[in-house]
Amino acid sequence: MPPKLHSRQLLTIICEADLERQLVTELHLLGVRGHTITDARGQGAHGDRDALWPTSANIRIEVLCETPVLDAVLNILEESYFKSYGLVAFVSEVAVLRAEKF
Amino acid sequence: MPPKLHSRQLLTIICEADLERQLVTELHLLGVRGHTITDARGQGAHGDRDALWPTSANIRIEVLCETPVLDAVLNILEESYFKSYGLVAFVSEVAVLRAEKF
Amino acid sequence: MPPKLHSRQLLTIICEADLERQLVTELHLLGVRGHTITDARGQGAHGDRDALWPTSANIRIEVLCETPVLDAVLNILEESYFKSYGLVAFVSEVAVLRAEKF
Amino acid sequence: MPFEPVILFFLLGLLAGIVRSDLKIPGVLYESLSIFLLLAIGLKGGIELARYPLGSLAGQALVVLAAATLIPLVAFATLRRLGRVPRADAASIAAHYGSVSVVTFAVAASFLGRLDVAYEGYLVVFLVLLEFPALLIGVILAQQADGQTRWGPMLQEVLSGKSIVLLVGGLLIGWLAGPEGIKPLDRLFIDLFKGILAFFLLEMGLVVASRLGDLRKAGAFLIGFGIAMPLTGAALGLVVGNVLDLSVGGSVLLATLFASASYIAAPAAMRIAIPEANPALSIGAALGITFPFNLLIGIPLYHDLAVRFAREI
Amino acid sequence: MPFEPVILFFLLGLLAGIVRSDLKIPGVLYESLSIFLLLAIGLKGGIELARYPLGSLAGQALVVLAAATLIPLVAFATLRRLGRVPRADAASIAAHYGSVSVVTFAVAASFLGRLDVAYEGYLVVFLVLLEFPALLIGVILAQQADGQTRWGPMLQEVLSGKSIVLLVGGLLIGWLAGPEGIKPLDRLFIDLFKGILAFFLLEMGLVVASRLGDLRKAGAFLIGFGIAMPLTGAALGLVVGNVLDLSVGGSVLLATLFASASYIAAPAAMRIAIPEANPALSIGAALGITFPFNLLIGIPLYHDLAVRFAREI
Amino acid sequence: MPFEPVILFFLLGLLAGIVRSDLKIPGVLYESLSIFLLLAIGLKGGIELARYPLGSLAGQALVVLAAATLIPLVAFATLRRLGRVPRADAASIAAHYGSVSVVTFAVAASFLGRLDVAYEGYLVVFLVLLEFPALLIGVILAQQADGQTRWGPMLQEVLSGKSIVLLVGGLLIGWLAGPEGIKPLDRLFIDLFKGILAFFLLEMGLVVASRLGDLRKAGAFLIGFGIAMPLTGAALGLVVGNVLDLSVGGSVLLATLFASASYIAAPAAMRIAIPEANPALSIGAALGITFPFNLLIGIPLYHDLAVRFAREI
Ligand SMILES: Nc1ncnc2c1ncn2[C@@H]1O[C@H](COP(=O)(O)O)[C@@H](O)[C@H]1O
Ligand SMILES: Nc1ncnc2c1ncn2[C@@H]1O[C@H](COP(=O)(O)O)[C@@H](O)[C@H]1O
Ligand SMILES: Nc1ncnc2c1ncn2[C@@H]1O[C@H](COP(=O)(O)O)[C@@H](O)[C@H]1O
Ligand code: NA
Ligand code: NA
Ligand code: NA
Repeated sequence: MPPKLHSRQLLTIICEADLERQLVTELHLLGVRGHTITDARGQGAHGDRDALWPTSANIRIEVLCETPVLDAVLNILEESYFKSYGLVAFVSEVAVLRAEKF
Repeated sequence: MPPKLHSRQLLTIICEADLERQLVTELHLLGVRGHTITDARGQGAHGDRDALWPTSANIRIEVLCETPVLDAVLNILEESYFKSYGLVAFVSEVAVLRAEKF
Repeated sequence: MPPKLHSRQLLTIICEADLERQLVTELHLLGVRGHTITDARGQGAHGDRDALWPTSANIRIEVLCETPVLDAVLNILEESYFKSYGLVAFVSEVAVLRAEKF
Repeated sequence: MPFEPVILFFLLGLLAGIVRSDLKIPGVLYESLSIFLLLAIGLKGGIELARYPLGSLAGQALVVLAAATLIPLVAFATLRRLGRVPRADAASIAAHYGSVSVVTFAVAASFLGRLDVAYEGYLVVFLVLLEFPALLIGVILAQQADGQTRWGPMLQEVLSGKSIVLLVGGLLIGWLAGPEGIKPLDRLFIDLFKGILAFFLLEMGLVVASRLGDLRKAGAFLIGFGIAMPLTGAALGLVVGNVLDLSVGGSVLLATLFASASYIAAPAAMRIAIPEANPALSIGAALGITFPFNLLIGIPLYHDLAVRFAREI
Repeated sequence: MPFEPVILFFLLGLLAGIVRSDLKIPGVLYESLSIFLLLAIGLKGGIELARYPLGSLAGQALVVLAAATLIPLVAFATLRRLGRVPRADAASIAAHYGSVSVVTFAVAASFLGRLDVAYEGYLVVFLVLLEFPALLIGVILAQQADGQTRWGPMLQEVLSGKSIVLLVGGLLIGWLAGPEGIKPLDRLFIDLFKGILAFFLLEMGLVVASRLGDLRKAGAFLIGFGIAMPLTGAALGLVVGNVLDLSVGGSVLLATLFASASYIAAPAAMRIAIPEANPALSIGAALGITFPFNLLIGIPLYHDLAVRFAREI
Repeated sequence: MPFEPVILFFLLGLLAGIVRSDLKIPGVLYESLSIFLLLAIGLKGGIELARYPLGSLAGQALVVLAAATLIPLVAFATLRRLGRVPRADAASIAAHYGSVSVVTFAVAASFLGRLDVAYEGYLVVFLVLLEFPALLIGVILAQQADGQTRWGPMLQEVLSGKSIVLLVGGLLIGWLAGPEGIKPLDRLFIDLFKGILAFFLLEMGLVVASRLGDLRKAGAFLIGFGIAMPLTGAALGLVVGNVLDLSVGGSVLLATLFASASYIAAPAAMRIAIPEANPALSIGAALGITFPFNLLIGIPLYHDLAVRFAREI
């Protein structure tokens, strides 16, 4: 029998690499208990982010959390980040093991 | 109250790194308005892609879009890429903020 | 008309980079037919994994598979990895093209 | 006009970018080489510093700092009055131009080396000192703008920023260890400096090519600004160099510092401190116009002017 | 037989890969070192070029180019007739063997340097010229195949490809700046060349080890082809070297160029231009067989033959 | 006390990390530089090795190996008895201290070079030999613990581990090619060694700063252990050096080897072989305490002791 799975929210944020330190600090202040980052490049409304140099690099942040924390994070993103920064955020429903971790 | 979420499709393509330029051009011709790329390695039917050198590296492309654009992209992938290239594509339903961006 | 999509499971594992070789071997022994890896960093119950040096780096492994293989993998993760390693695993439902590959 | 070969690497990168070559220098190599250059420049300065009495330097440093304060103020006023640029953008651009470009400085030093023109080795200290005050001025100038200023993270970002840490760290190590102590490291930090600068300029060419699109967003006014501002800065630098009785070489370096615009420390700091400012404008001007202008035209010109200036006196 | 130490680094990498060591050279380091090698080879060639009249070179270049055209044609015919290899695969493999391997060339030059055998410095120009015509020939040969050829992106890929840009760019910079202008860069681009070549060969060993699996897919015919083809190319190179009155060293280098198969420019270009071709076959043969063959056996052999050839005349 | 400038780079990195600078050395650069250092140390050792009769070395090696076996055993007993550390953790920590730190060795060699103290070049061979036996001892010590030991992957991990492959490979290449054959590579592997060591120590400073948090988890006992253990190891090394009639320099290097704790080979191997062991403890002690202790205090102290020791006899 496979281990029991629990439903959680997976928030993915794609944004400018220069935001990493500030955004991560903010996430953890809001109650997030873990995150994962990969380096990324891309294109969007803010033009070509080719990662040729640090200023044009993106990062991709993943956060597994429960709905209340998610809502708090989405609120902050909307209030303080969407207007000024190249940033995309999306949420998907996933099933996790060891639900108590998130 | 959290900001409003809208349903969109997230297409993930994993393919040979040598395809990057051509595939990205093609995606944007089909109406995609943004994409995100991370460097990857892996294994599949085309053997070991260990990223030891550029020729054996993979990339992982993510595209958020609506169904009509998604269908156009899937069609192109099936027609021009599946036969000749090491390429995996999968779609998931996600919830985005600022739906007008995608 | 877009190509036909089939439902599959996408398992994502985030863990210490030092586990790569052993975990990948184990996955393929369990019947997984492909995987994709990206380099990552992050934070969690095991502290800050800042990827400043190999010992503190994470990887992010993705595996597309069917439910029986998924269950076998989840069992192994629970039995041999959860207790001793920094490791997070989550599953999402995705739609794939060319279902026979996974 | 004398001609410095490392420039050719910049032009090669620029051309490769413009013809959309698949030559991509990995971002990690960019970071590694910039760490090397900052550290090596600091070390060289530190070794030189040991030769001068620190007291007399302090006086000169005050004059240079005071004069340098003018640059972001003039830039801000020009952008607001003449260019009608929004406050946040004007403040951010002013900060970029008030701060300095380490690579432009290195090319100027290499240009002087090639012509066998001597210069005061302690000028690296000014490079360090000039790097961050303009960033603070930029934030103050932006303050009446809508967004709230994030002083805390901003100061943290600037003072513990990688360029300050490496330049100051290099200075201290060079000063503490002295020429003898550093000698076994010369093979890396001195002998390879110019080759690695050439390599880095190749990358800068690629980066500049990728930013040319930003120029369209910047518009004609900002393009003109990107040429007028370094000329203004250089003129101020030559005057200050003269007041401080610097050698011709020293004046050229000071002029280059004043003429250059930052693209390492400033962009990251401004992104956090003045989020409303559009980085395409500041980076388009600093990197798309002023950086190549200084490399290709500015430095030889400032040298020319410094020579004439010295003769007239 | 004389013996070149950088080869030992290749063997070390190969062995490490075969015993499945966890020694992994980061992909970014591979790219960085290959950029260095291409640029350095170009620079050296450019400096040498300044010593020769360009007119006389043009004549030689035409002869070399014409002769080199034979290689992909012979390769294609052999693969189709003898090996019954599908058209697309035969065309792609022919393109790999018609083009050249920069690292094999560098090892041959280093081998000659060790024996104090002089050679014409302008041979780097032929290296550049031989790199891409074979790629176009490969595409033409493939054309009657099923897939449509993507000429546009393919030409873009080849002509603005990183190896062409760096080799030609290096050539031009070396030629414009001359030996004096380049001198401050010698510490990096000349003095470190051989050490970095050794490092790169360590990586190539790891890469080759990881491609050995492809050889099983390639099959016995292709393995034989991977040895016969460089011998054929080398023979042609020695004859052409003789016709052009090249020195012994020059003939060895030309033979090596003709004997070598591309694994930098060709794989990327062929992947786009002839998608139906299976890259395991072309890379398995070029990298798994021909590259080590040339390094370990070919180069000393071609030198031996060139010496005998010269004596007989 | 004599003072080695490369240490300053370590302190700079440490400071940058502590003030939370945004100076981040890319992980890929860390890996590239460590590959360079391992290979270069191996090469130098191999060149030296050619000068000594292998037979006499074998005898010395046996003595050194036998003595070195004591270190993990003493460490394990201390941790279990005095520290009441769980078996798995004690075994893993013992393995770290039984194995050696290549960078600590390089700093000691550079320290001796600066003082013009000669040493037996073949000591690199002991560096290689000492690297892995302690890892096996650690696994055996852990075996009565709950978890099953994964001998297979563990042996694979250790014997084909990157540090063994590069050190042994470098040794063999240096030995086969000899000083003459390696000469063209000297520009990279010898001349740049110290500069790259300095650069690497900058990174190590950053890494150590990021591990300081682990010290809280380690607790007071382990912090004391991190200082007492290298002193014990060094004492043993000095005695063995004396028994083997090594020069003062050779004794210092042997003492440093015995005093140092591994943080390249051991962490990866122990993670696979003893999963239950908490890596924060072993890495906190080895990297957070013992590495800086050896660099800043240990090496000069061992030298001092070796000099006195030699005089008394
Ligand atoms: N439709 C999209 N699909 C995937 N990624 C996107 C999309 N749009 C934007 N991005 C990513 O988000 C970053 C910032 O987006 P933007 O603010 O639109 O420039 C881009 O650089 C991309 O990496
Ligand atoms: N089942 C799978 N799960 C995750 N990634 C896969 C899977 N199969 C293939 N891939 C990725 O897709 C790439 C191309 O796949 P393939 O065409 O099967 O060789 C591989 O190199 C992997 O990175
Ligand atoms: N809530 C989370 N969201 C996203 N990633 C996480 C989360 N928790 C842990 N991780 C990732 O999983 C790794 C191991 O987790 P842990 O075992 O909690 O230390 C961390 O280093 C993170 O990269
Ligand atoms: Na300035
Ligand atoms: Na060829
Ligand atoms: Na030890």
